[in-house]
Amino acid sequence: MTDALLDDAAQKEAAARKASAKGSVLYLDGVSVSFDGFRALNELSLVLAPGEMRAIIGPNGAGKTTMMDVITGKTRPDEGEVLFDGTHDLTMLDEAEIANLGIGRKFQKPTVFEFHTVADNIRLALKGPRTTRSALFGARNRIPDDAIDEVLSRVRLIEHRARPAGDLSHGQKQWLEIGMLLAQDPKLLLVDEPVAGMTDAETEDTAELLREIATRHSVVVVEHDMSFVRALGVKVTCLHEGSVLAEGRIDVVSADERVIEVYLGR
Amino acid sequence: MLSVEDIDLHYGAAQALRGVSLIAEPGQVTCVLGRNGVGKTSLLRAIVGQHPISRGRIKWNGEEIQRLSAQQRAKAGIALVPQGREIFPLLTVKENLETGFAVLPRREREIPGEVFDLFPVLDGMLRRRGGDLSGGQQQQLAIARAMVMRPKLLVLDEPTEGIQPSIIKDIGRAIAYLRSKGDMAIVLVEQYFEFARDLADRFAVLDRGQVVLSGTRAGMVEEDVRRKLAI
Amino acid sequence: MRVFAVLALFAALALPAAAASLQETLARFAANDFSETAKAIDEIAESGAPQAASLIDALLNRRLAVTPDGGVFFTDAQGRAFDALTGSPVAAVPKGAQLVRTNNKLRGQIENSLGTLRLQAPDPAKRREAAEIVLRARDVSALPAVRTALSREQDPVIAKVLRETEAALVLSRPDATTEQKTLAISILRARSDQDAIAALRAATAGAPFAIAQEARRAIVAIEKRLEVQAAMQNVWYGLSLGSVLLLAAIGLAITFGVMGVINMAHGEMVMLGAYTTFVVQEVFRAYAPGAFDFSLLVALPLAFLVAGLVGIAIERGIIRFLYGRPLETLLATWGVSLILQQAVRTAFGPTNREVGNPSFMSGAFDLWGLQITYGRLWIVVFTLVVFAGLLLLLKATSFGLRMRAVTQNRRMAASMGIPTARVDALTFGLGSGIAGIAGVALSQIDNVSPNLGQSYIIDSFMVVVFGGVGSLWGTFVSAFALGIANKLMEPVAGAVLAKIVILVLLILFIQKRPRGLFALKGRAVES
Amino acid sequence: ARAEDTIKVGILHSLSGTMAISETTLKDVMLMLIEEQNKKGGLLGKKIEAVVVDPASNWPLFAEKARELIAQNKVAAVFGCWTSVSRKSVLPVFKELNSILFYPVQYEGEESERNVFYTGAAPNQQAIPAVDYLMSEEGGGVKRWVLAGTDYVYPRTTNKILEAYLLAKGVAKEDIMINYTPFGHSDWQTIVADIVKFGSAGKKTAVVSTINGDANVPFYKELANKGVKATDIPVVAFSVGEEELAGVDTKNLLGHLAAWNYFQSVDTPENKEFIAKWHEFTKNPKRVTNDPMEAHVIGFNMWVKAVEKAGTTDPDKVIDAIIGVEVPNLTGGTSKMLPNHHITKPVMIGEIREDGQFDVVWQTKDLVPGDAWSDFLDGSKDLEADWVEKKCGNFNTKTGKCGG
Amino acid sequence: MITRMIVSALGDRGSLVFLGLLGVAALFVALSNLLLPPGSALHVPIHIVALLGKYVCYATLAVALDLVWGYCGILSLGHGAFFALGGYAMGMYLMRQVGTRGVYADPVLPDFMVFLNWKELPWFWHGFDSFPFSMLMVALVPGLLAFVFGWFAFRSRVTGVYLSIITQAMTYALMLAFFRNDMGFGGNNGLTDFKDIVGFNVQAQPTRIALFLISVAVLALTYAVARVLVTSTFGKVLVAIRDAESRARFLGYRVESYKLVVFVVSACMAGVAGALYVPQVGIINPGEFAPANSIEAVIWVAVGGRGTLTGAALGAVVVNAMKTTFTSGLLAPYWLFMLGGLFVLVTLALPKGIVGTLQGWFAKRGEAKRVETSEPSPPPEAPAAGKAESAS
Ligand SMILES: Nc1ncnc2c1ncn2[C@@H]1O[C@H](COP(=O)(O)OP(=O)(O)OP(=O)(O)O)[C@@H](O)[C@H]1O
Ligand SMILES: Nc1ncnc2c1ncn2[C@@H]1O[C@H](COP(=O)(O)OP(=O)(O)OP(=O)(O)O)[C@@H](O)[C@H]1O
Ligand SMILES: NC(N)=O
Ligand SMILES: [Mg+2]
Ligand SMILES: [Mg+2]
Repeated sequence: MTDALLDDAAQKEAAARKASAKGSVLYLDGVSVSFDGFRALNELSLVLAPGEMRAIIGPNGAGKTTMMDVITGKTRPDEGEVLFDGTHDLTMLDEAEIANLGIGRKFQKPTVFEFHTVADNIRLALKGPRTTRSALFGARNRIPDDAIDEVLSRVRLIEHRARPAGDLSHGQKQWLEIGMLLAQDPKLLLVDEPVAGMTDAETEDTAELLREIATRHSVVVVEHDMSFVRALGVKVTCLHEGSVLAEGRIDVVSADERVIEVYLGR
Repeated sequence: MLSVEDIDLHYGAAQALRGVSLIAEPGQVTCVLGRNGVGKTSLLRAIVGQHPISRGRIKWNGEEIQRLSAQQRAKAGIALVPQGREIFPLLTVKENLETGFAVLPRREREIPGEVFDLFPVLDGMLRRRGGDLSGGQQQQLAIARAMVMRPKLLVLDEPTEGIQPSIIKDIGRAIAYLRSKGDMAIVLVEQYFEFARDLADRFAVLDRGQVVLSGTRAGMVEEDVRRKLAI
Repeated sequence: MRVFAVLALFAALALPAAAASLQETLARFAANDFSETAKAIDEIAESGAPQAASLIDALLNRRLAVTPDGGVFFTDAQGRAFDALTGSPVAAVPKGAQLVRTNNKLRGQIENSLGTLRLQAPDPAKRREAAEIVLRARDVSALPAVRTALSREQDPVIAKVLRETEAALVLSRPDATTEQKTLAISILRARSDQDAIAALRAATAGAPFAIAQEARRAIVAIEKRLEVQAAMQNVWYGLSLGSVLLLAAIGLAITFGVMGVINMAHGEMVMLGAYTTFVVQEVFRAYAPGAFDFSLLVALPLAFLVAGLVGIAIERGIIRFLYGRPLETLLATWGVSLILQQAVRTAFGPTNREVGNPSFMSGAFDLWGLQITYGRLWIVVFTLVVFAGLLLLLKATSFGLRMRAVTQNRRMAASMGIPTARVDALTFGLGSGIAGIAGVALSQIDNVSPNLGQSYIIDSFMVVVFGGVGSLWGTFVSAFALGIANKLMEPVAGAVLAKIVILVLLILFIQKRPRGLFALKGRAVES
Repeated sequence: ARAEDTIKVGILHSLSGTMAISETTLKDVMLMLIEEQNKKGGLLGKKIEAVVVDPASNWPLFAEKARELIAQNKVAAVFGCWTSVSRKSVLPVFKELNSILFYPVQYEGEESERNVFYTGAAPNQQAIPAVDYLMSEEGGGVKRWVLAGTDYVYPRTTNKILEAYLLAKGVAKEDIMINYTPFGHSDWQTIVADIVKFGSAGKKTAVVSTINGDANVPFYKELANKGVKATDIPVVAFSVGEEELAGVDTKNLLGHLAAWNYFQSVDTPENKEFIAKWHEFTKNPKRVTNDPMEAHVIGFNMWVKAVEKAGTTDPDKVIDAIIGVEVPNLTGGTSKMLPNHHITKPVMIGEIREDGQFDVVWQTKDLVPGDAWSDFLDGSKDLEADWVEKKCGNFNTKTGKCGG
Repeated sequence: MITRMIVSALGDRGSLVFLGLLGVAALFVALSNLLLPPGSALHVPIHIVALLGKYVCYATLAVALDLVWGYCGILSLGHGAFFALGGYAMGMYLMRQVGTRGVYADPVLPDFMVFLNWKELPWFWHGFDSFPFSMLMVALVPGLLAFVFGWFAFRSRVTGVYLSIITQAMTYALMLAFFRNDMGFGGNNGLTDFKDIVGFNVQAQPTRIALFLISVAVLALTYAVARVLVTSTFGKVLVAIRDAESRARFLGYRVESYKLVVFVVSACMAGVAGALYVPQVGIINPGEFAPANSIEAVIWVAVGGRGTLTGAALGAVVVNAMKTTFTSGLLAPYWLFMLGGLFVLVTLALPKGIVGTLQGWFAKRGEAKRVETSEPSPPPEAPAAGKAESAS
């Protein structure tokens, strides 16, 4: 009797979860990751609706980057479910497959192809087939310069287009990475600390850019710059010790005592 | 005190600094501001000796140091918190901190307690490898590592990058505290304007490798500075 | 001393003088014919002449000479000359005298007869060796001598060997009783080694059925035990091969594993160490032959210094311009390796040079039936000591910390006030120096030739990489794993196939663990 | 015009790489022989000029260098090669350009080429007599055999021949153990233990070693350490001479054997003189001599005689003229060039002495003619080489035809 | 489309110069040997033609290696194996052509099999009497090995030194295996004493010239294919993989496919080079599998300039020409000093190899001109090395 009830409840819960998974673009449930016994993610659950932009905040070491690693296939979770578009189980796919599903990422530490020119970095990132065949004889060889320049102007690197990316300054590399993400034009963008090392003006510009992107894409953005997060004006999730501490509108979250305690400080 | 006098710096044929001058005095914070790619990091590299300058002089406590190696400058009391953290990835947190002992006489080789007061997370992670830390944790470690050297000139390149707000405040307090001890000169590169404004005794704004605005705290007009930082 | 003892024994045991006169006997030596010499030996043994033992001893050790006019002379171990006929000292062996030659057969004959005689030698080691020789020779006529010796033997260990010897001889006697033989079989079964099997096998031939059956059963039992022993023996061989691999690789674990220099000249550093040993030994041979056993102790620090200094020179002259460009180090160090090889070839000649084993590294001993050679044992011990020392240096000293810091981020290390140039030079010197002392050890078991280094370089890289670059413990485990796997495979597959199989396994294993056995994991590695 | 003032002789021995260890000496001895000949007034009134190249232990390079010597330097003859593969590599070149090679090393046989003269031992001049000796009463009456070799053609073929020979002599199959190791094998623990085990079966056992090159030193070191005495299990080697022993401490190896056609210790006036000249030439009174060196001495002297006889260095004429040429060898006999391009040689067994030299303990009464094709192998029983009558290196006596 | 790609790939000045010089040199060598009298100063003797043919084969191997190493960062220390396998395939064909002309006159079995008592031809020798089949095997066998090896290794993400070492283990294992007489490839003696190739005597002058010209053509073709690969976006992806493999994955590139394609193509090229090498040097033996040979090939590429293709070819020729020259004459005992010294010198003085340094030098001059005319956009310094290379 009770068993049946419990079963029933469990089934319902599962069904409800399924339902929420179905409609979501990104769905994390009970995801845990540990490194040598240290739990970086602890039963983390998070759902992102299509077209939604979500800001993630949280103390250093809360697991924000680790979460992105899990989504992009860099780190395999010990347990938990990670679904994309409600159907694709990301834990079964490798990085390239995930990227080809339409998940793009900007890394916390800017990573670009240092030996390639700025323009070629964008060229390689541009949307389109990525098979060896297309790269050899196919579409990849017919990318017009305009497409590249368009992106480069947007990230204000047009005058650097012919320079090796390795020569850029730290912040310029940040911009280049954002440019690559734009070029990739993925369904879901994961943006790890995009405005670190930017001036306030650039920060505003980036917020603008992200808002514009969010009209057509789903975005997860991690940042510590609260004025930037505020400028985004989206739902905020605060992680702490690998799980969600608070979630909601920015003014609600930033007024949360626990968030102030572990994150914002007094 | 540190005085940078009219220096040029090149990467190959490309010039990154043009006639830059700067002063940093003990008990004061000198802030360097500027957009991406204007030469802030290059200026700091010139000061700590990681890149040679092609013209001008750098004086530290009256002596010209532009010909000294980075290691000699470290011995002379100059410590760097680099952009991008540059943690020794395979050394543990404790070992990373202990690399700062190289400039200290044997009996002073210990990690000052104030490091852990300031960055309590590090205390719990002493045995973890530096490269495994989160970005913000690494940034904290980089600052702590420089403090272990007990420098006379502390050079910080965007130390708040990637750090959670509460700790940014702590770092601000720490810098203020170090300043207040009065024997340390601090050069701080910062994008985060408010943070810089609150700390700066002097400032210089760079644009395209040149100082376009500089002065003391008194002469620091927010409007002017912001305009120079605009895109 | 020994000569006297043998002499006394001879006098006591020899039969009274009989047939030929000593002069006639000695004349046989002049014939320069092995069968004549054999006759002469027998006659001398029978002659009972007081100098007989010294004579035979001299013959065995190539100290007996005949002059063209038929005079026979010999020298003793101290180099004093005697006239063979009279046994009295002479000033010197005359010029033009020819040494009397022996061959294996004669020496075997002499050894066997001396073996019986030495059963009562004062030196226990000699007595034991003599008993073993008699056991192996199974010359039935020695039985009385063995029994006499057994009755006088005080040392329980030697007494046991003598009893086993007696048993082996009894088995070979057709006239022994069944009880005697059964007892003998049980004694040999307890001895349980190849010699016992040989003796038992001899017993099966033409023996009564019951005895033969018993002997066969004993053989089967012994063989079973030997199989287990053989497995253990193979593990030991593996450990010993592993230690050689480790020793060869450990320096590379620093220059390549820690510093990231693809050091193709590593083998040549090993070679320099080996040649240093050679030079040191030459000096000892020339000036202090008596202290030869200490030559390795002198060679060790010198080899470290020589290879270390060459290493420092290479680092200062070449490598330091190449940090951050590890692939160029491959090209440059390959060049250095060619130059060093040819330099040594020019200086020392292309052929092998002789490096001797000091006495503490010669020979072997038994441990629970395992035969362990001293040379290999010392190498294992030495390797472990070197490894432990290095581990300590790297993990527990400030030099180790600086060394790791510099190799991980040279520019930042400089800004921390670490003297990077000095640390680099010393680190490379350390790796090279350790390769040098590896050369001292390897000179004990391998060629000392200009090609020495080449034969170790590939294995060394494999060990370091298989273990996981940058992990000292990885190198340690990898060396022993490869050594033992190789040695377990060898009896089954043969030396050539075993090596191929190991290589293939290594390739497959890397698929499972793409960063070696002790792979460093996590973010730290990627950054 | 200059080319006609001198007669050039090519020296094709590795001076670097793995084979330098053995071959460098042969280059030196050739230089000495040429210098000496020039002191005697040269050849056909001209000076002989040595052309030295270094094929660097690299087999294709041997072919390339051979070609260079013949085509570019126009040498009259080449003295060179050590390993069989190097000889195989240069063969086509000598055939194509019709020149002459003197090959000084003991080898597996199964070859007779018009352009090559084999001055080292064929298997019947080394392996078979050595086994005969060990089987004899004097040699210890060996009943059980370990054939240990490096895994390549020379040991493989030699062991094949020996195995067939032993079986024919009534040795049981289980009394023969065959073992191969890679080049440069350095860990002999297992194999030496196996040998000891094989040898403790109660029958007199011997090891026939065709182990080559670098592997020997660690092999003997292991033997010494394991205390394998020659009186228990003698090892007879075919590739270990005075030069190889110079690298090992022989005090624990006394009595182990080698079979060669020459030993430095052989006491003849010719040899004494040769050794003295060698020491003088190398300015090193400790330099040893060995069998392949003697082979070059014989080969060179034969060539000189043949050239004098033919009155020209023209290869065709010399190849014809050299058959039947006799020159004294260094051990008191006279070696003769046979129609199969092999020579007659004495066979000697030496035991290792403390000073690294060998004591000759046995020797054939007469010189043994080298046999190109083994009588103990199926494929070659019927083959015969005769460059005089049949003008053929592989004449099949059954079919009466000459092979390709 | 494809023609356009080829034009754009080979239309640059370096390629034109390279192919042009190659063609002119080949024609000169062939014609001078055929037409000029032997005494003439410009006459190239036939043995030099064979020698040049060998260099050209090495150059082809070097280009193949540069393709994987220079552009994709795969430091193969086992490329000699592919070269040798191609060589063995050709050697087997040549052996079968000997027919009854072997010393034992066996119509089927090669000599070494007869005298080791083989009774019949092992299965893997069948088909090698056919030229087309053999030529197929020349590329197929190395290609297949590379495919199997690469398929496992790249999927397992074996990279850097780990990959280098297992390629070395591969060639080392093959060497030991081929050394074994039981393998049926002639053991240490290998395959030698060839008679004809497609009916022509291998040693005849016209055959040699033809082989030389074919080798040159193959080098040109290899170069052209490699150029097309590296100038297409495919090449850019390779470089991206070389510099930041995981970043390329996050952009959606299947790194293992790219690596596999280039590795297999390169192995086939090496195999063809080996096949042309064998008839010209007259022997193939397990020594060709020796790890040192593969390392040497890497050295040629480094000397000429990694990632330049033309440099690889040049490096192979320069190093081998020096080897040829230094190993003869008075300097023979000291040639290792000179070669070793050369390697050290090149690394120190020409850090990017001969061609790489020249290219950098031209580029700098070009830049300098541009800077004079238009001030902005500071010219890049050579990209900081370190990063990309720590991958290997
Ligand atoms: N390989 C690893 N081994 C051990 N600990 C690890 C490893 N990788 C990550 N961690 C730990 O996991 C935790 C989560 O790290 P993560 O990078 O996800 O934090 P974050 O939220 O992105 O922080 P930040 O804001 O500083 O970037 C940190 O405490 C970090 O030290
Ligand atoms: N190693 C290098 N090689 C060549 N050019 C470089 C190098 N490092 C920096 N530059 C160039 O020099 C200029 C100044 O760079 P610098 O790093 O000093 O900028 P920055 O002010 O610190 O910028 P950011 O705020 O992005 O860190 C930039 O144009 C940059 O592209
Ligand atoms: N011919 C030999 N010894 O290879
Ligand atoms: Mg993070
Ligand atoms: Mg900066």
